[in-house]
Order: sequence, then structure tokens, then C-alpha cells
Amino acid sequence: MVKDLEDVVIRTVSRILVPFIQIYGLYVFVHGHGSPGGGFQGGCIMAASFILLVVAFNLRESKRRLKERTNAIFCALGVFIYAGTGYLSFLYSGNFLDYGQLSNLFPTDPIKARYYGMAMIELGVQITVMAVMVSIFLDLITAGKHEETLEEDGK
Amino acid sequence: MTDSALPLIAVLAPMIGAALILMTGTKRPNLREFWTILASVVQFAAVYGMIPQVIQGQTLKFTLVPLGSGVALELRVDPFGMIFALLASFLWIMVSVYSIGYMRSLKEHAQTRFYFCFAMALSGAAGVALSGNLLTLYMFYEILTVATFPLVAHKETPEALKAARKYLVYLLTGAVFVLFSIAATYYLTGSLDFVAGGFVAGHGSAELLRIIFAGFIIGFGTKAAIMPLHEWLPSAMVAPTPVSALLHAVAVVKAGVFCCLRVIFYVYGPKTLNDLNLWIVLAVVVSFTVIAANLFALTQDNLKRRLAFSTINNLAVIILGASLITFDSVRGALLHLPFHGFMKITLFMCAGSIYVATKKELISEMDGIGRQMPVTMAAFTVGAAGLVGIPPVCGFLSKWFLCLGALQAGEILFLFVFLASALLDAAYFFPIVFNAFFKTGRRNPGPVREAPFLVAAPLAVTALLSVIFFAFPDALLRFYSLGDLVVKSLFGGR
Amino acid sequence: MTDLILSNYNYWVYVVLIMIGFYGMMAKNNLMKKLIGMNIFQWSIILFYISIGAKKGGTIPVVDPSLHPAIRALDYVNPLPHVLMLTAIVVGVATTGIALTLLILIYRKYGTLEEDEILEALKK
Amino acid sequence: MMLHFPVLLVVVPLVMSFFIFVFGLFQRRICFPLTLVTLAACLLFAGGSFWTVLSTGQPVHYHLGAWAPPWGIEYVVDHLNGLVLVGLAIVALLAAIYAKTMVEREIPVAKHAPFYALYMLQATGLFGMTVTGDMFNLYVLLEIASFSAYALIGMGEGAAPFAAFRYMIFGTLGACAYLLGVGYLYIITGSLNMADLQQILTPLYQSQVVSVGFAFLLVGTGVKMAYFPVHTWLPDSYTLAPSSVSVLLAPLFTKVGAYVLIRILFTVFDPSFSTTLLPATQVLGWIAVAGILFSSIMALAQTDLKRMLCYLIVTEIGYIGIGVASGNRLGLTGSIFHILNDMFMMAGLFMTAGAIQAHFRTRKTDEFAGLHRKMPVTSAVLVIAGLSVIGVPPTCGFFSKWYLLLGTIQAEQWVFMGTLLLGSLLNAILFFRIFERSYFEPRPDPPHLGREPGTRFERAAMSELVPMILTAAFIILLGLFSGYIVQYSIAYAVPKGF
Repeated sequence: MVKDLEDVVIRTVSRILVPFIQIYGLYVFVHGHGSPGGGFQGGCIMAASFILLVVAFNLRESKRRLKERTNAIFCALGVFIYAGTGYLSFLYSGNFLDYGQLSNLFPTDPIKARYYGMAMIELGVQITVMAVMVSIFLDLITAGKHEETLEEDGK
Repeated sequence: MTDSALPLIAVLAPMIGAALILMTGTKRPNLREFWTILASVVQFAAVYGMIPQVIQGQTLKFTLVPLGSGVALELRVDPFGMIFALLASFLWIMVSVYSIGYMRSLKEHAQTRFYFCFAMALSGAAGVALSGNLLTLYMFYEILTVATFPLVAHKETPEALKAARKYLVYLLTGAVFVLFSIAATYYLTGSLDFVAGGFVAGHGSAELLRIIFAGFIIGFGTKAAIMPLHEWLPSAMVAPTPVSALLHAVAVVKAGVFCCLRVIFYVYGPKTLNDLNLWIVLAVVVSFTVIAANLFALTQDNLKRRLAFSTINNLAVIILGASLITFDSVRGALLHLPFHGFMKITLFMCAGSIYVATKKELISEMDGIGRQMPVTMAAFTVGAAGLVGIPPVCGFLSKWFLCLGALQAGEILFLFVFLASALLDAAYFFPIVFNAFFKTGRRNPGPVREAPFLVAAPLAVTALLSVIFFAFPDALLRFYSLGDLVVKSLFGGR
Repeated sequence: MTDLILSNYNYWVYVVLIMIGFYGMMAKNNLMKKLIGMNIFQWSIILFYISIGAKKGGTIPVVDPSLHPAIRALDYVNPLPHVLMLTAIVVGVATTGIALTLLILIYRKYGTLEEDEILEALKK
Repeated sequence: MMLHFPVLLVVVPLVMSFFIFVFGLFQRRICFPLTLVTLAACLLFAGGSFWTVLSTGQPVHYHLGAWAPPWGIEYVVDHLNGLVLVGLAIVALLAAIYAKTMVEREIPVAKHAPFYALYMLQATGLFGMTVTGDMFNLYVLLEIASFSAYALIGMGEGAAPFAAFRYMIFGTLGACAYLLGVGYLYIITGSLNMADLQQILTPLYQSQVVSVGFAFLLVGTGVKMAYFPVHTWLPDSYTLAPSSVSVLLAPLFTKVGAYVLIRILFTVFDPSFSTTLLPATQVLGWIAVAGILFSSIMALAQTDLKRMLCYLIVTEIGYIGIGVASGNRLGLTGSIFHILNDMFMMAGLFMTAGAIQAHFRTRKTDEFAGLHRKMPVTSAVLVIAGLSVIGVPPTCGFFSKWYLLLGTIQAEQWVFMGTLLLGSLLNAILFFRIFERSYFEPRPDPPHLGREPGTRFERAAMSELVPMILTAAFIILLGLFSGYIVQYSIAYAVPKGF
């Protein structure tokens, strides 16, 4: 289904672009506190880098870099980071997602703890969004049949 | 009020029996039938054990579960309930024995289902008899209705299925009316507990009370086969004979009449009925049924159908007696309730016994059968005589009180209704008896033997009891004393 | 009347958009067009929310002492509707994803996305 | 730990759904036990919260992130939703046990892990919708539940993807209407918290914005709960869904929708607003009358058992609507109790429908002859659940109808009352027709069983029978102990305005 585009310019440019896109994704994530951005947007941008790989190269190439299982693990990992951060405050009899309580765990004052707690949450969001976006994209372009499409490519 | 587990046992015994029957299944028929008999005996023992306390004037009760806001699922035993409970549980023993003989000789199919549903129906009947308020009554009433449905459909022929459907449509529609009335009663009075003499007086407008009463009578009257609502009963005759006996004499229609009487005496009460002029409406409606049912009966050739119309007639007689609300008419109605049960069950078991022995259902084919089946036809004669009201059978006694009651009420019209009904009874019963004994059949079908012992014995016993109750109406089951207690609680001692 | 339209033009835009979307969802025969209609419908609501949070001359809701010594609500846009819509966008994306998956399944099965043709095929 | 139960109810299944997905990639067999353990935990959380509410008599409030209510999201368990939560948890657990063999039969092996993941996500949405005290959070969880439902239904047979797509179009319309309603209320109040909204809204009842928002909210929840004229998505999608899915969705989703409706009518808005100021409940009642009659008759016309049950759901929702329309304490008690009862009734019915389809290889009621011989337990459960739908005591269906009936009488709404009674009669015809076929037309080997050569009758597995029997037991127990339920829970759940 996905044809190889044997275009040197496109391949080279996208190979150069991918790290920049990813760094931009991280930038958007980090600046989510004070400007438009955050985990969700960052995650989408991160996902775009992988999608660019698929478009510019082929499915197999991107699979080699991000296996489906790895992607699924990322997906769950993000949720785990999110919920785990939320659960951490249980340890100090705080409510779910009460990051202020994290100051007991790390040597910071509650306000800073809140800041870092949010960053943790956003990190979880970012990872999950990235993984889900990539998997939605892959599912759509292959109509839900990764393995079969790959076999076709291999032939 | 005394707490007692006996009412619970009376209701639960058949249910547990039914469960055991289901578990035993078709593989061990003897054990299965043993459970039936055991359950019926236990139930009867439980009911019988309550007699002394009830006669002494105690009220036994057992609360199943409270439902909040003044309502509970509650069993409560008063003399009136005792009459019906005694009737149902005693006759169940008879019918159990009889049905074992009947079902086995005819090699009927699906016997497990039959016994299961029979036991459930009896549980429902006992529940209806012993329930302490309208909601509990309704619950057991529905259990009875649903449990009887498979019995009517037992033969699984298209005709039987049609009859069962008809049965269900009639009875469920009736139940809907009842449900409305119960809910409305609860809304008006905030209570559902039966009180001798009624508890609705002074609540709600007269109009509303009349509508609610109409709902009750239409609903319960469907089960009691009051005339425009009787259609299901003759159709239900396709069922096996023990079922007909159950329908007519033991549980189902009797439950309908019982519920009607409950409403008349324990929800509305004589005084309210009088004040609202409801009694006269009810009396006229059932008088029509009394006469019309007998006229229908004259035209039937199928023996069971003729008996069915006779049942409709007698049920209407009971309600008529109750609706006249005089001392003696009520006593007559209360006695006719069990006595009719004994006589009618005799007749039905006779019809079944004839069917077992000869496969005959039509009256015109039964010429000369009396000589071939003397025990059966002798019992039939006793039952028929009783229903007509000839001494020395107990039917005379109840009819005597009913006629007295009509006089007491000063309503000569209704006296004539009672007498005309007796006359018509005679007109359709005596030809059967006469032909059976004194006419020779046109085609002699060869040697016919008396029905098997298990079939013949119960009907002989009930016929004998019908005679005994004439001489000693208070014997064994204490119907007379119980009736007396009810009348006294309603009208005050005299 | 003109004032009414001009002063609340954001609402009018959302009403027009939502009607276009609704028309697409209900009247279009092609399932993909229905889906597009559905998306327009969702996005119009998102626009509606975002517009109610916006303020003329408002800035991001991070308290900035240089802007004005005392904190005035007028200086900052209301962040809550925007945050809500972030979630609503995610929901919309998820719904669209599933819708596309379903459309692929439908297309594979019936070879068409025209509703009447599918219904025709179902009758057989 | 008990303190955190309300939030765990949502977060644990959410996290587990992703874990199940990931673990399923490596070890397929672990999915089912994980699902079961999670749902059992949810039952513990729901039961624990409800117990706290019952013992203290006070609602449990949980502030996410310790933000105080009008700003932060609040989870609340009170007498109303505690009851619904416990019912949800029990039915979801039973449905999961039941689903085990059904999934193996219906879903391709490769899709087992996604199936259970979606199943968990569905549970997340349902629990969340019930437990949340925040209007927007409710929208999000509603959509989580909805799109997992679309995906689950899409796994079904035949035209299921098409049905799921139609459901999605309708469902999105409903969700968007709900979202708009929330937006309108937010414009005028600036708050999203239910309790806070009630406070702020009371002086604003004359405002048109409030009325419009209210109307949008009703339409939105109406679509999601399959209220009569907007129920059209339901029969197709639930009929074609896999049995393992419909047994979860059919009893629960519409009931949670009904719960949300009651919340909006009587918690977010004051009862006085919903019943008198804007006679919304009256309108709902008359629509419900039409809906009950229409869907009962449609149910009578069906030969497919599952489709018939789908129309029955619409009828039952109509009953809940009538209780709401009575606008008094008794009617609302009936509605709330009916939400709980209907979960179990529908669970029982859909379980039997699935089992009959799987083992008897037909769903056509015409072909049910001899069913009770082959599947005695299943048909017994069908009878019990059917009697409950008809409203035969002592099953639970009777008792909720009893309260509904009292409510209509108190409101002197005779048409509503007549509809209730007529509806149960129509249901009686419906069910006794099936009972008759399955019990009274014996044929030793029904022809359709021999249709596929070499197929042998396969008995229902224990994991199917046990949930069925338990559901039937619950149907009777709920009926017998209805007094306690009403007295200790529903009596407090009815809002103060009555």
C-alpha cells in the first residue's frame, strides 16, 4: 500500500528534520506552563516526526525505529506515569493528583513540588499522545493490518 | 398477635417440595411423587396445627420482609384465611393421590413439570389464604396465576395452548386492575393490612372508592369467573382432570372468590359497602351470573364443560351470599366456599375417573356407565345432590343459610335467585345420574372396569366427607366454628 | 439587528457552522461526508467555547506584575474554556479515529460508502 | 485508603485498560484474569464508598488534586449514585465472567487484548459518569464510554460496523448537545460543579440562556439514554453487537444515562425548576407514554430475541421517564429503583439471549421449540427475568413498578398510570409467547440444530451459567429486600425539594 519514494532530497531533508521536530516537541512540552503548549501538543509534534519517517521512507523503516510493541509500551507507560504521579500523593494522605504533597518526597517547597508534579503529568501525557497518534496513523494507512502490509513490502 | 412459623411452613413446604421435584426429575418417579405427597402432608399438618390457636381467637403472624412505609410482606392467619387454607391444603392431599393414579394410568408426558407447577400453585394458594395484607395477597395471587399457566397448557396441543393463552390474557388483565386498586388504596389510606370490617371508610371520595372497588371486583372477579369475565374457565377444561380439579375446587377460582370476599369484608367492610350502595350492584351482577351460568350448563354435552359452568354458578352464589351482608348469608357463603370445594372436586375426580377407565368425555356417551363403575357414579351422585342442595349432603346446609340470609336481608328477589339456581342445578345434574344408572348404552363398548384404586379412593373419601359435613359441619376441619368466628368478627356477637 | 449580529458575531459564526455540520450529518448520503459534517459540528462547538473565553486585549492567564500592579480579571483571558476544549479536541480526535476505522471496515465489506447502496446490500 | 475509593473507581480501570492492552501483546491469557481482578476491585471501591455513605449518612466528596470544588473537579458519592455504582460494579463483574467463553467464540484471537482493554475503558466511562460531580468531566467520561462502545459494537457480526457508525453519528450529536448545554450554563454561571451550579442558577431561572442550556442538556442525555424519539440508534447497534458486548452495554449504558438525566433534573437544577417553572418533566412523561406504547408494540413485532430485548430497553427507559414525570417522591423512588432493577433484568435477559444464540444456534423466537430441554438453566433464568420485566412479584421489577404506580396516582396522572399497566400487559404477551414456544412445543431435535452437519449440541459453560444464576438470584433478592433499599438508600437519594 505504501510505496517507496526513492527521492534522495526528501529522504535527506526529512532525516535532518526529524531530530529538530522532536526537539521542538520537547520545547513545546517544557514551555507548556507559561505559553501555549504542553504535553498534548508536544506529543502530537513528536508523533509527527515518526509520521514524517513513514511518509518519506516506508513503513518498514519506521517500524525498525519504533516497533509496535514498543509503541504500545510507551502508550501504557505514559498513562502509568500520569496515574503513578497521582498515586504518589496517596503516600502522604493527600488526594489524587495533589502534587503539593510531593514536597514530602523531594526536597522542595510545595509550590515547586506542584510545578514538578505538573511536569511529570505532562510528560506522561506527551508519551501517551505520541504513541497513540503514531498507532492511529499506522492503523489508518494500513487499514489495521500492519503485519500483512509489511509482508507485502517484503516481497 | 402471636409470631409463629407455622404459616411460613405452610407456604414454603410446597415450594421446597417443588424444588425437590425438579431436582429428582423424571428418572425416579416414585421419589418425585413421594415429595409431592410429603409436601402436601406437611402443608396440611402446618395448617391444621394452627386451628386451635385460631379458634381461641389468636392471630398468628409471620413477617417475611418489611417493605418500609407501613407495608410488609406478611403472613397473618385469621379464621377466614384458615377456611381457605384448610380447604386447599386438605384437598391437595386428595388431588395428589388422585393425580398420581391419573397421570400414571394415562402415561402423561412432562409429569415433572406437572407436579412442579402443581406444588407452586398450592404454595400460591396457601399464600393467598394466609397473607396479611393486600400486597402479599397480590404477590401470591400472581404466583398462583403464573404457576397455573403451564398446567392449563399441559397437553401442548394447539387447543390447549390457545386455552392457556386465553387464561393468561384474562387473568393478567384482571391482575392489572387489582394492582391499580391496591396502589390507589395504599395511596388513600396509607395502609394495606386487612381489618375485619374494613379500613377504607373515611378515606377519599365516594366516587373514588367506588372506582377502586370496581377495580378489585373486575380483577379478582376474573379469577372467580364472574360472568362476562368467565370465558377462560370453560376453555381451560382441555387441561388434565387433576388440573381441572385444582382450578375449580382447590385453588384457582376459589382464590378468586376468596380474594373478592377479602375485599368485601376486610378492605371495605359491610358498613362501607352499605353506605356506598355497592352491595346491591354487586348482588345484581352476580345474580345474573348465577342464572346465566346454569342456563349455559344445560346446553353442554362435554361433562367437564358442564361442570365448569356449574362452578361459575356456585362461585357467583358464594359472592352473592357475601354481597347480601347479613348474618346468615355471610355464614352460608363462608360454608359454601369449602363445601362446594369438596363436592366439586368429587365431581371432577369422577369425570377424570370415567375418562381414565373409558376415555369418554361426552355426557351423551355415558349411558349406563353407573353399573360399570359403581363407586365413581355413587360418588358423583352424592356430589350432584349436594350441589343441588338435597340433604343429607353438606350443600344443603350452606344453601339453607344462604336462603335464610336472603330473607334476613328482606330481598325476596335474591331468595328466588338461590332457589332457581338450585332448580336448574337439578335440571342438568339429574339426567346424568339417571342415564348412568337406568339407561343402557346404545353401543356396549365391552367390559369396563372401575378406575384404579389411586383414582377411585380419593373421590370416595371426598364424597364421604361431603356427607359427614352435613351431619357434623364442625367435624375434622372445624369449618363451622371458623365461619362463626368470622361472622362474629364482622357483625359483632349475637 | 445589525448591532445584534455584529456585537455577537462569534455566536453567529458558531450557529452557521453548527447548522452546516448538522446538515452534513443528516442529509448527506456518503458516510465520509457525514463524518466530515460531524467534525464540523464538533469543531463549531469548540470555537464557541474558545470564543467565550477570549477577551479583547487580554493576555495569557499567568499573573504578570509588570502589566498592572493589581490583578485585574479584564487583563487575562479566561483559560478554563480553552482547557476544556483541549480535552474536547482529544475526544473529537478519538471519535474521528474510530469513525475512520469503522468506515474502513464498512468499505471492505460493502465496497462502497454510499448509505443507500449499503442499505440495499443489507436487504439482500 | 477508603478515602480514595471514589477516584480509584475511575483511575484503576483506566490504567488497567492500557496495561491489559500491553500485557495482551505478550501473553494473551492474562487479559481475562486482569479484567476480572480490576472489576472485583471496582466492586470493592464502589461498595466501600457506598458503605461509608450509608454508615455516616453523608455524601463522600473527593477533590481531585485537593482543589476546592468550584475550581477543581469533584467526585461525589451520595445515596443516589452509590446505589447505581454498586449495581454497575456487580453487573459489570458478572458480565465480564460471562464474557469469557463468549469472547473466545466471537472475537478473533488477535483482538482479545484490545477487546478487554476496551471493556475496561467502557467500565471507566460508566463508573466515571456516575461518580463525577462536574459537568464537563461528565462529558469527557461520557465520550470515553461512548467511543469504547462504538468500537466494541463495531466488532460484531454482519452490519455491525454500519450500525456502530450510525450510533456514532447519533451519539456524537447527543454528546455535542450536552456539551453545548454545559457551555450555555457556563456562560451564565461561570461554574461547572453540579452543586455549585445549583446554588448559582437558582436566581437565574428566568433567563433564557438557562432554559436553552437546560433543553440542550436534556436532548443530549436523551440521545445517550435512548429516550423514545431519539432511540433509533439502539436496536440495530445492540442487536448486532457481540453477545459479550451487548451484555455489558445494554444493561448499563442507558441506565447510567437515565441516572445522569435525574442528576440534571434534580441536582443541577432545582426540582421546582424542572417540574413547575419549566414543565420539562411533564413533557418527558408524555413522550415516555408514546415511547412505551411504541416500543412495546415494536417489541411484539420482532422475531429476533435480541432485537426484541433492545426495544424492551426503550420501554424500560420510558418507565423511568414516567417516574420522573410524576414529579413526586414516590415516582422518583420508583425511577431510581428501576434504574437498579433494570440493570439486573436486562443483564439476565441479554445473557440468556447470548447463550441461546451460542448454543441453540438461533435467535429467532419461532425456533425456540425444545429449548427448555436443551438448556434448562438458561430458560429458567429467562423466565425469572421475563417475569420481572412483566412485574410479577416477588421479583424486583414488580416493586419498582409499584412505586412508579403510586407516584402516578399521587400525581393524579391517569394516562401515565394506564400506560404503566398497559405496558406490563404488552410485556406479558411478549414473554409468555416466548415461554410457550420454549416450554410447550417439544421437538426432540429442532431442525435448525441439524442444519450444519457434524455440529453437536454444546452445553453452556459454567462461566456462562454462574453469572446467569447469580443475576436471577439478584432479581429476586432485590425484590425481597426492596424495603431496605428504599428505606436506607433511595429515601435519602430523592432530592429535598419533594
